[in-house]
Amino acid sequence: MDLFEYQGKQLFAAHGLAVPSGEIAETPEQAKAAAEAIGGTVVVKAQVQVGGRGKAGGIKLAATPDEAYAEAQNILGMDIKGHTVQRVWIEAASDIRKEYYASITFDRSAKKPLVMLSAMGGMDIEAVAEEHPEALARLHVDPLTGFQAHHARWLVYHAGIDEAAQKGVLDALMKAYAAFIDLEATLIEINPLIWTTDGRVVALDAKVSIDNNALYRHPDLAALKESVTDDPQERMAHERDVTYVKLDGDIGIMGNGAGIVMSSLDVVALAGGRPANFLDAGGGSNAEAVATALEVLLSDPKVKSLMINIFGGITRCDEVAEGLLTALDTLGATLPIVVRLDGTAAVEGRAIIAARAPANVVVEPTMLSAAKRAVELAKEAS
Amino acid sequence: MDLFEYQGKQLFAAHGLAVPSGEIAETPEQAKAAAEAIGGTVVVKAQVQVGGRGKAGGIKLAATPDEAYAEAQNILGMDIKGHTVQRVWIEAASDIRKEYYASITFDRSAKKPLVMLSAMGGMDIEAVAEEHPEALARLHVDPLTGFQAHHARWLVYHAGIDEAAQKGVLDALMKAYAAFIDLEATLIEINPLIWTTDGRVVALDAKVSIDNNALYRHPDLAALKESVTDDPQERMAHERDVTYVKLDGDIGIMGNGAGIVMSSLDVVALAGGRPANFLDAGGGSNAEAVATALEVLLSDPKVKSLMINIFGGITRCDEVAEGLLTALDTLGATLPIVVRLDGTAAVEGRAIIAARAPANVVVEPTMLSAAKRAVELAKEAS
Amino acid sequence: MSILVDGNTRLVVQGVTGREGQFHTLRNRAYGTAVVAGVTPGKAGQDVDGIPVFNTVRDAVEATGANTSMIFVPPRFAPDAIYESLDAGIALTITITEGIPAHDMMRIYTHLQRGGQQLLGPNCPGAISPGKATVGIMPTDVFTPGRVGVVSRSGTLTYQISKEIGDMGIGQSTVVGIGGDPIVGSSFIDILGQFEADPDTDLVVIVGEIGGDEEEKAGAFIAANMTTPVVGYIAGFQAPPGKQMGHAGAIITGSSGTAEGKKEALEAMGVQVGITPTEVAEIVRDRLR
Amino acid sequence: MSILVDGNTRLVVQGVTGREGQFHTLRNRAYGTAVVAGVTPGKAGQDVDGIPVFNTVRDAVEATGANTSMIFVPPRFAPDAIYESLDAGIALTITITEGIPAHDMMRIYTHLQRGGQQLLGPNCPGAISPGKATVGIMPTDVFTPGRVGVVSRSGTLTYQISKEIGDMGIGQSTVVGIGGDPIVGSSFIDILGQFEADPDTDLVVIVGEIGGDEEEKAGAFIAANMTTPVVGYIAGFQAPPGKQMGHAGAIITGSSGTAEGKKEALEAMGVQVGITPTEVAEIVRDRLR
Repeated sequence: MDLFEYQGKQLFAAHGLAVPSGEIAETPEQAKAAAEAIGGTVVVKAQVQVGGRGKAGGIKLAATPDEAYAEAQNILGMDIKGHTVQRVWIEAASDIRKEYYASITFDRSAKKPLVMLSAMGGMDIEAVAEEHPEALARLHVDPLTGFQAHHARWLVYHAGIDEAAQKGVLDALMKAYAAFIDLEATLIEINPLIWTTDGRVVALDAKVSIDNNALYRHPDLAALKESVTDDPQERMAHERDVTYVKLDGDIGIMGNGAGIVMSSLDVVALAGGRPANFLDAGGGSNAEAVATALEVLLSDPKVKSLMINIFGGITRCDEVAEGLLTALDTLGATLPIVVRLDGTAAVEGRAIIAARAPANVVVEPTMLSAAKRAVELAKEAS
Repeated sequence: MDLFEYQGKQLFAAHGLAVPSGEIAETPEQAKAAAEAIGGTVVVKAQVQVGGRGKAGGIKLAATPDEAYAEAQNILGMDIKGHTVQRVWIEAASDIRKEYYASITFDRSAKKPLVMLSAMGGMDIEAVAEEHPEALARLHVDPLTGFQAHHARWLVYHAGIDEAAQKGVLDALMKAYAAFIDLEATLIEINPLIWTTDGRVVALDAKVSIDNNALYRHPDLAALKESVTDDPQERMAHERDVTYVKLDGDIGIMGNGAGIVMSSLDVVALAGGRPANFLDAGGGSNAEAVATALEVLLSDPKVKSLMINIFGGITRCDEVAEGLLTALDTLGATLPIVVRLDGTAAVEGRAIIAARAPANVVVEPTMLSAAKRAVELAKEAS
Repeated sequence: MSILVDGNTRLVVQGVTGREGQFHTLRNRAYGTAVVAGVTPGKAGQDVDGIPVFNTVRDAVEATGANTSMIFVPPRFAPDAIYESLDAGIALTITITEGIPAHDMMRIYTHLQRGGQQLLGPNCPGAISPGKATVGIMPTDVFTPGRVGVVSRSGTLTYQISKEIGDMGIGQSTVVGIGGDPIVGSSFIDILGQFEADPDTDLVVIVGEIGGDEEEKAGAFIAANMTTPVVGYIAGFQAPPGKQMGHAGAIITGSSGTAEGKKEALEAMGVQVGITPTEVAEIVRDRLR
Repeated sequence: MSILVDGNTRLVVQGVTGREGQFHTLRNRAYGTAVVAGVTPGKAGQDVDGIPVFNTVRDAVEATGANTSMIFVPPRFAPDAIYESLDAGIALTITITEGIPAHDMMRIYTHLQRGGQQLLGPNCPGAISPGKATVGIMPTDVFTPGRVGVVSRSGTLTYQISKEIGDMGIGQSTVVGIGGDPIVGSSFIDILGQFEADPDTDLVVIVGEIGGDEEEKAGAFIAANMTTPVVGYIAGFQAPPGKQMGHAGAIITGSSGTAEGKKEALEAMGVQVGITPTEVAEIVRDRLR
């Protein structure tokens, strides 16, 4: 789960990491009131979970509350790379002497946390890593013995942090790591981590991701969960806990396992078709799961044909077939549906469809033939 | 550092471990007021850091505040195995259904925490371990991965805890271990851990020791530190941070390192003498340390002769000699003092003593000869 | 021979009295696996269709000599169950449970590096040595005894590919699902090394997918350490960057972890990669000729 | 030969710019030890009488090839310093610092069981191979080159016993103080094993004291694994139970850890135990005849 900047900053503050004082606003009026309460020049920042806000005009300085009102009015509702701005964060402007970069990620290759620090902050860190690899200090942490002062020191010395700022950065790293552990984060990125003209080290941005699997231990964080997509199918899938990803084709795809669904997308593409989505109905797909999945697929007006690819393991193909028939009864879809059933109770499943399915449902014996058929049918329907 | 029962219970409560409600009292009046505040029957418990309080009459039930007054009056000032009772803990009496035993110790042999649990509580656990070893479940914990639910379960099942009490005991173990880690304790012993008639699991006693070396991280615990000995030399040594242990002989002993002092005691005993103490003036013994140590030794009226055994490493023997002369000047001692100087600057040290020491100071060339001489001189002085 | 599970497997099931646990336990036993014990705290003395239930894994090991554990407990209790299995000295712990937090797995993985014990999963379908034993949730009908090893990050693709090669009359020595999570106890490399040492495995199929760099590491390992031929498959060519494709681990981050990149990495190390499960089966057939 | 420290030792000193650290660093160098680097955070680029100072141990290792570290930092920074040394790949870390909390040491000790690296101390005087190198705070004058190994929990007793055997004309291969804390990185057994493997050590003196059971474990190890003769000494026959005799580890708890018990345990395993340092030296002399 990705957090918004303002949520990350509030969590940083709770862990003793310095952040500029600020308030959240959903209307220009709230933005003005926040600017008044904070006093002085403020920054109005669009809250979207996507990079490049600044270039898109989503971050503006405001010298007075009235300016804050005006900027908030501009930014709220703005579309930034497909994300609609629903909130702005109003915070005190900072006197920046230097911009650094700090992050803690879960490095799945090393299976350990990776802490990175650079004196070249405020810019795209992937570019820094490529063009100035020596400017990015990187260090893995043993998850059992933890992040220790000597790790922080090594990073601070090797990232080229200015001497007078070293102590502050070291302290910020220790606190950020404590937050990483405490929140069970998979990412904490602070870009920039600034050194102010009055000598403080402050997190000017906050990118925080929390492990979804750990949310049960963090009810306060779980409460922050919200759907951030504007896509209707993704929203519907999110609400119904279906694993769904929208793609830009016209063949709806569903299967009983992430691997077989990914493979189905590939095989459809090889057959000359364009998949409309990824949808995994789950390893234990039963009648109800099939019905829910079908509902999501059919709600997408782009979809011209469906491919349902089931390899029964725990899943029983006869249950899938029954679920499919029931769902079609209710939903009354007429577009062509290609079904491939294999594995547990496949014979029974195929028999059920042959006997009772409407004419728009066809059975194919293999994944490959099913994909080809779905592509043909989609083309016919165009 | 050993804590008193009431201090341990307050720490338990802070860690979510159930304890009976109670108050501390230093006078019978306070005891009465506490009994009134608590209400109902209370227990008046002598606060001393020594076992066998109950048998010594240090634990009494009081049905009314007036009885609490009377019992406190009896117990306060009582001598229990050399410890004068200065405080009593007044707590609500508990309805005991069953008494268990739980402890977490730092096991230096395994270099890990050892958790022990038994359904045979309220009695001497060493006797249980000897007579009913199967009744004492023992489990070591990996300090890096910690104490986990499955450890607690194994202990609960194998200690023979009553089924209806298992959940409460499991929870108590988890909390006690969390306290062990959080407090950097070297011992947490709960004997008895009771199962009450209304089904709760409650720590009825608390024996807690904290690692002295870790106190800098626990200022609240460090503030609890107090000298609990009645012995004047041990008190004096404690205040001056000298490592001193009182023994029952008449030859005062001091050296510059724990090993050589222990060895000196043994050699004095082999020579037919009886050491009056252990005193380690420290590895970096300088003039001031020697003076402080001498002051402690000379304050003991039992002491008939002194043996000062220095093997200079970091310690310089000439500095020891100077410190000795200065201290004798100030303290004006006349009892015989045998000095053995070896190692760094021993020649210079011996020369200083030969040239300027009063007649009661004699130099011996070896540890063995110094011990023999000190024994002779003590006998002559008797 | 075969790897991981066989006639010497003595299985204890953690979470045996749960609905799922019981169902698969009995299926595993029906296939021929020696299921010697189950564990559910507080239910010692009961049995599941004749399989004795113990309070703790240690008790089960002491009473039955169990050497392999299958974990079916819910995710919030699963890290404790894994540690319990390791503490009890179980040689191979197979964790079916999905949804274990990443921080728990980082610690468990580091702890495992002490050596001497193996973890399969979490979020894996288990392992089967056709005709000998199965531990996990795989549909046993799909597999036939033979001399091809299969190792996969995906459950359903394991079945799909095994069936396709089976349809050509080619059986499997052992089929292993390592799990689709970002951290799993046994990597492709661990299993490939075990297949390499197995005299009864003539060829190995490695079934990868987008995300992470385990396929790339496997390629380097194969080139450096394996004489047994290896055939590859990668799923997820159509997956867009930044979107998690079902498995927690199946996500393209930045420019790394793409199917194209993995295919190229494997081919650069001499591993022939099929672009559909059917093509993989054809390559296997041709290589074994 | 010898053990732990010798002509191949390349020493880095953590806490080199402190008063004590500087003093002993220069003494060690004066004896002939190759002191190649010092570490004090924030003082990189400075030097201590020509010894270059680095910000981190890793920097020092990369620049100088240091393989041994001596730690002189205050107790509250010492666990971090030990981990830093281990992380930098130092083979032997000698910790002089006294007063490290027990919980820190439990974790460090467990972490060390990964293997491959050795810790001496904390709260130890170091090690000397007379005529070759010394690392620590021992008074070098006391020792002479020879073929007797000494291993001790006490600093001063190490000097006392080495001097007594030296006075008889018998020198030492290596003298090792393992430290007087309840948890130290290297036990008697570790050092005894290293002496056993050293062809230039003909006899070992083990100097124990009350508290713990390391002497008892050493006795069992000697009986099972050593051909090199071992002579013992135990201090603390006069120590009363329950009182800590200076060293954090020197305390008799209950009925265990007494000098009498340790002496009997060693003798039962064939180790002759002297009851004074002088007698130990006499036994050594007689055994070497």
